[in-house]
Amino acid sequence: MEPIINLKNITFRYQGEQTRAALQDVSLTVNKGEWMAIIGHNGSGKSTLAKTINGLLLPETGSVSVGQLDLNEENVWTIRKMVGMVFQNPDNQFVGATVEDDVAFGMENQGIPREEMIPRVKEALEQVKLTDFASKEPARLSGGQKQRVAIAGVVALRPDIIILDEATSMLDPEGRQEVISILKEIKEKYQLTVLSITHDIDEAANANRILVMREGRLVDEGTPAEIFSEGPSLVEKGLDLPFPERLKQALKDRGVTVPETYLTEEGMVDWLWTSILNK
Amino acid sequence: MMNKLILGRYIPGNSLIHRLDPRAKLLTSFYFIGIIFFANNWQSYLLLGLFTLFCVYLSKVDFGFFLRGVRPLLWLILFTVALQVLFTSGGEVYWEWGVFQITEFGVQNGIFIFCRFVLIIFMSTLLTLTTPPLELSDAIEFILRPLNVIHFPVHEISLMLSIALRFVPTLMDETEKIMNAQRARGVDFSEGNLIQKMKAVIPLLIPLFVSSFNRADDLATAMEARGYQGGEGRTKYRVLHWHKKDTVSVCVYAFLTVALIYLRA
Amino acid sequence: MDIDFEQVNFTYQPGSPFEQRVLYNINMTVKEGTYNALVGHTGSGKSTILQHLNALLKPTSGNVKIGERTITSETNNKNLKPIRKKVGIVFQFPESQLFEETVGKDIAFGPKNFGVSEKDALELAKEYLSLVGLDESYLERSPFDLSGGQMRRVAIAGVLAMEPEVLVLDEPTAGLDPQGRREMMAIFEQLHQTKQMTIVLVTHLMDDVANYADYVYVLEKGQLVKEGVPEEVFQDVQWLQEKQLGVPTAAAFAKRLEKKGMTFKKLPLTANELADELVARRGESL
Amino acid sequence: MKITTRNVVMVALFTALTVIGTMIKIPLPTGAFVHLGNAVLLLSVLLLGYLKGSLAGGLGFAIFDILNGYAAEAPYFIIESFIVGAAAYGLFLVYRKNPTRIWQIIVIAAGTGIVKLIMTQIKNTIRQIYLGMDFPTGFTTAALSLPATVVNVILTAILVSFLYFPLKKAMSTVL
Ligand SMILES: Nc1ncnc2c1ncn2[C@@H]1O[C@H](COP(=O)(O)OP(=O)(O)OP(=O)(O)O)[C@@H](O)[C@H]1O
Ligand SMILES: Nc1ncnc2c1ncn2[C@@H]1O[C@H](COP(=O)(O)OP(=O)(O)OP(=O)(O)O)[C@@H](O)[C@H]1O
Ligand SMILES: [Mg+2]
Ligand SMILES: [Mg+2]
Repeated sequence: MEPIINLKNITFRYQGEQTRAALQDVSLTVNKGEWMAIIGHNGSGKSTLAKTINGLLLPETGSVSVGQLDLNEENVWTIRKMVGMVFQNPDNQFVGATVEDDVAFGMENQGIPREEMIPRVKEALEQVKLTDFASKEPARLSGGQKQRVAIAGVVALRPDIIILDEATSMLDPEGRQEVISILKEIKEKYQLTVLSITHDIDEAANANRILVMREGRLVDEGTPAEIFSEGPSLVEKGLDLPFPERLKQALKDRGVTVPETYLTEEGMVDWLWTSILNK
Repeated sequence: MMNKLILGRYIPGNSLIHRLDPRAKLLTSFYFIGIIFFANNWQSYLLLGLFTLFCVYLSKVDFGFFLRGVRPLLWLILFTVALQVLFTSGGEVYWEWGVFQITEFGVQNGIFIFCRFVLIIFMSTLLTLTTPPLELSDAIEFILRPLNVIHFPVHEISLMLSIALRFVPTLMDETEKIMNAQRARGVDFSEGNLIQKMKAVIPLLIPLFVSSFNRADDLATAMEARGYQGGEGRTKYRVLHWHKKDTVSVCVYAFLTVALIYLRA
Repeated sequence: MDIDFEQVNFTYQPGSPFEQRVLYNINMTVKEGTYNALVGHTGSGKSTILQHLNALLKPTSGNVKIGERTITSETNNKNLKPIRKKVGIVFQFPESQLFEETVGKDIAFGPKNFGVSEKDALELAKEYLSLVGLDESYLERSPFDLSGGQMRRVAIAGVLAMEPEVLVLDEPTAGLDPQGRREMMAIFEQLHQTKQMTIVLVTHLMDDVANYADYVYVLEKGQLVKEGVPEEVFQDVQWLQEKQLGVPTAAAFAKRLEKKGMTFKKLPLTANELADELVARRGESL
Repeated sequence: MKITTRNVVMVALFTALTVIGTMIKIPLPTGAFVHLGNAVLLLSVLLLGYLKGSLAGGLGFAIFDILNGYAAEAPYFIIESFIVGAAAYGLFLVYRKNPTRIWQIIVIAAGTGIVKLIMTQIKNTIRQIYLGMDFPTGFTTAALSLPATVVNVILTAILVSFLYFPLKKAMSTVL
């Protein structure tokens, strides 16, 4: 496994923020091709962490490297080329006047010739299934569609890493579903590394690894199975309980002995079937 | 108070006028407004009037939309015409009362002023009705481009224009939402005396500004994350295409100018 | 106070080229003291219905009876304040309506508009601020200084301080973290239980519907296509899934058990109901 | 001069706000309307500074005009914003960019308003002459339509005096 993002002992403090640093001594390695979810309460420092990765914020202490490059003033634009970001509010990241203009915005910034932009815009829009919307204005799109445009803008740049900062939290379930399934497709197709900040368990369940943040620190890390098996303490960490865990809890409250390990829905059905009902 | 998501008064269409290059439309519209100044007799006004009507016809936009463009200015037009009629002397006197008189020249000048006013409004309206806001902003960028030589920030200004246009519908939507929220909290935007009406605007404007600050902050972050670092070395996805019909339209204006100079007294 | 919709139709910008018909023949009754949920896809007209509940919008045809008042297309815009006072609406992302210098003043703004004296309004502000889980030290802070979740609470307190009889909530928990969401829903439940407040909740979260609502309306393309108590509405899991409306997680899970061969007389809607059912049937061979 | 991304975006958003302000109309008892565009322009200058604020106001008015069929006057409004903005900013400097009293804002708004009135008179006179009037008639016609602008100027002053302090504070907390 080849590491692609490396944070060492990052501390970050916002200007005028006296009480505590937004990030305190955070170290983190993300491997190539991984899907990593970051969870934690509102204000725990997730967005701040994401922004230090591509140099939108510069840490007080510690070092950041992406690919083989150390983040510094010289490399920052190269690193931003490698890291695509999708933010929370669909309205506040749409720069272009129409869908295709917005997809092209990042490429324009990199000085990619127009002849090359045209097929890339087309391909990216196909990828997010918005080909018919190329000339539409943002005001005519739903939230989910706007986020897909943002993803297309990232895809068009052929990055290695995509960071989603609560990209689905302002969407309705349908929009959320659209975005997640598109994301899965492009991750496979382009061999991307995904870092997704989320409060949504279904989204976190897609990850290979989950990181938990609290008050500016990384406090826990593990596979979804490991993290989800922690039961009710998960809520305090800023995530909902997956349904099988909730059911296990309810059964436990009723005096039923339940397995300690994490069960997926499938696993839960099997267990109930064999141990509870047909014993 | 406002129409949701209707920015400006562009009427989508596919007429010849709609398809003209926005640069051609913008430049010729201003040019036309410029040469109206040279009209000074019946013949020249007739020429410009027929030309304008012909353009209106070509645009295939319902004539009612043009009349609607005149309506808000109707009082100003009538007022101007009336004053002109009353203050001009010469020729036959039709009516007299104290210092006021209506004379032949007065009536004639009044009609001319009326024509100029209406022609200007029609041409401006034609531009608005047939050109999407975005194309206008592209055209403005192109026209400003020579100013790059004197280090005028053309790229930044056109980016400001296009971002502003992109955000107007979003903010209109937001305005409506905030108004509703404050109405639900007991604000009445249309009642009370003037000061009360002004006060009612505060709970609307402050949130609107604050949300714009937030949006600006988010947007700047998103742009930098997408590699934006100013205009240098940037390429452009949007380009305008100048076609033969645009050249022809410019030639038509040249003819119009010649004809106008020939006809004028 | 009941709110009654009779044959309500609504069109935005009627008579213009941009006219858009949004509500079709809506008949519904929000009974005093009930907890109602309104669900449906984006653009199905939920927010449009909500705005009829306090006469922010007037029906294009049909009428809405709000307590004693009847609102029709003819109704004058004057004298609607008593209605606005009785029906409090928390809009989507209500933090965007904050504007005062301090949290206290902002919460007091609504009550003051309805004629409560400055002093009493500030008392109300204090009371409702603590109800939404923020202590008094926040009263003097600028609302723009707070985190998103705290701003949301302040905005909700601003509506609650009007002491409405009917509380209307348009996706009040969108964008909050799970704990915040839970706490928020618990506050509304408490108001419903202790003050018998009538509640109308718009949500996409079927688990919230299952947990809290007495009655559900399903809206599709401006028409009410289903209504009833949650137990009934959620029985038809297949229909709901076809319409991509979502079902409570417990019901969906029970459906999986049904596929295996277990049968339910009535689909359970919450983890607790399912657990009860399972425990009751422990060891039963099916 | 390098213009930062943040400044580009701020001017763009204030431009959009000016357009919105111009669209919001408050009915007067006489049946006429005043719009809030001038208030937004003045606030832009006070909050963003001279160049950025005037640019935002000017672009906002120009966009509004072009989109609503008054294209002929659009270029003028950009110039007007910079001149009116200069008056506002000049008075703002008198208070060392930090007015602390409402009356100081009213002084700024009143001074700005006078310049606005002068500009309007000049513009309208030129328009009337362009339309074919001689100077005295044009000047008179323009002067007779000035009272509407006076009302606008007074209301702008009232509004800005309500809004400046809260917005300044909000801007410093939000950003
Ligand atoms: N621009 C800023 N200036 C000052 N403090 C800030 C700023 N942005 C965030 N903070 C503070 O830094 C801390 C971490 O914030 P951050 O936005 O990273 O949290 P988060 O985990 O992303 O939260 P959320 O789930 O709400 O998005 C919080 O205490 C927040 O108040
Ligand atoms: N002010 C308006 N003018 C014109 N059309 C509108 C207006 N507000 C809403 N609409 C349209 O009415 C329809 C219903 O909108 P509404 O906001 O009621 O839906 P909703 O069910 O609340 O959706 P969401 O879940 O996205 O909030 C949509 O098609 C919308 O575009
Ligand atoms: Mg965040
Ligand atoms: Mg809605």
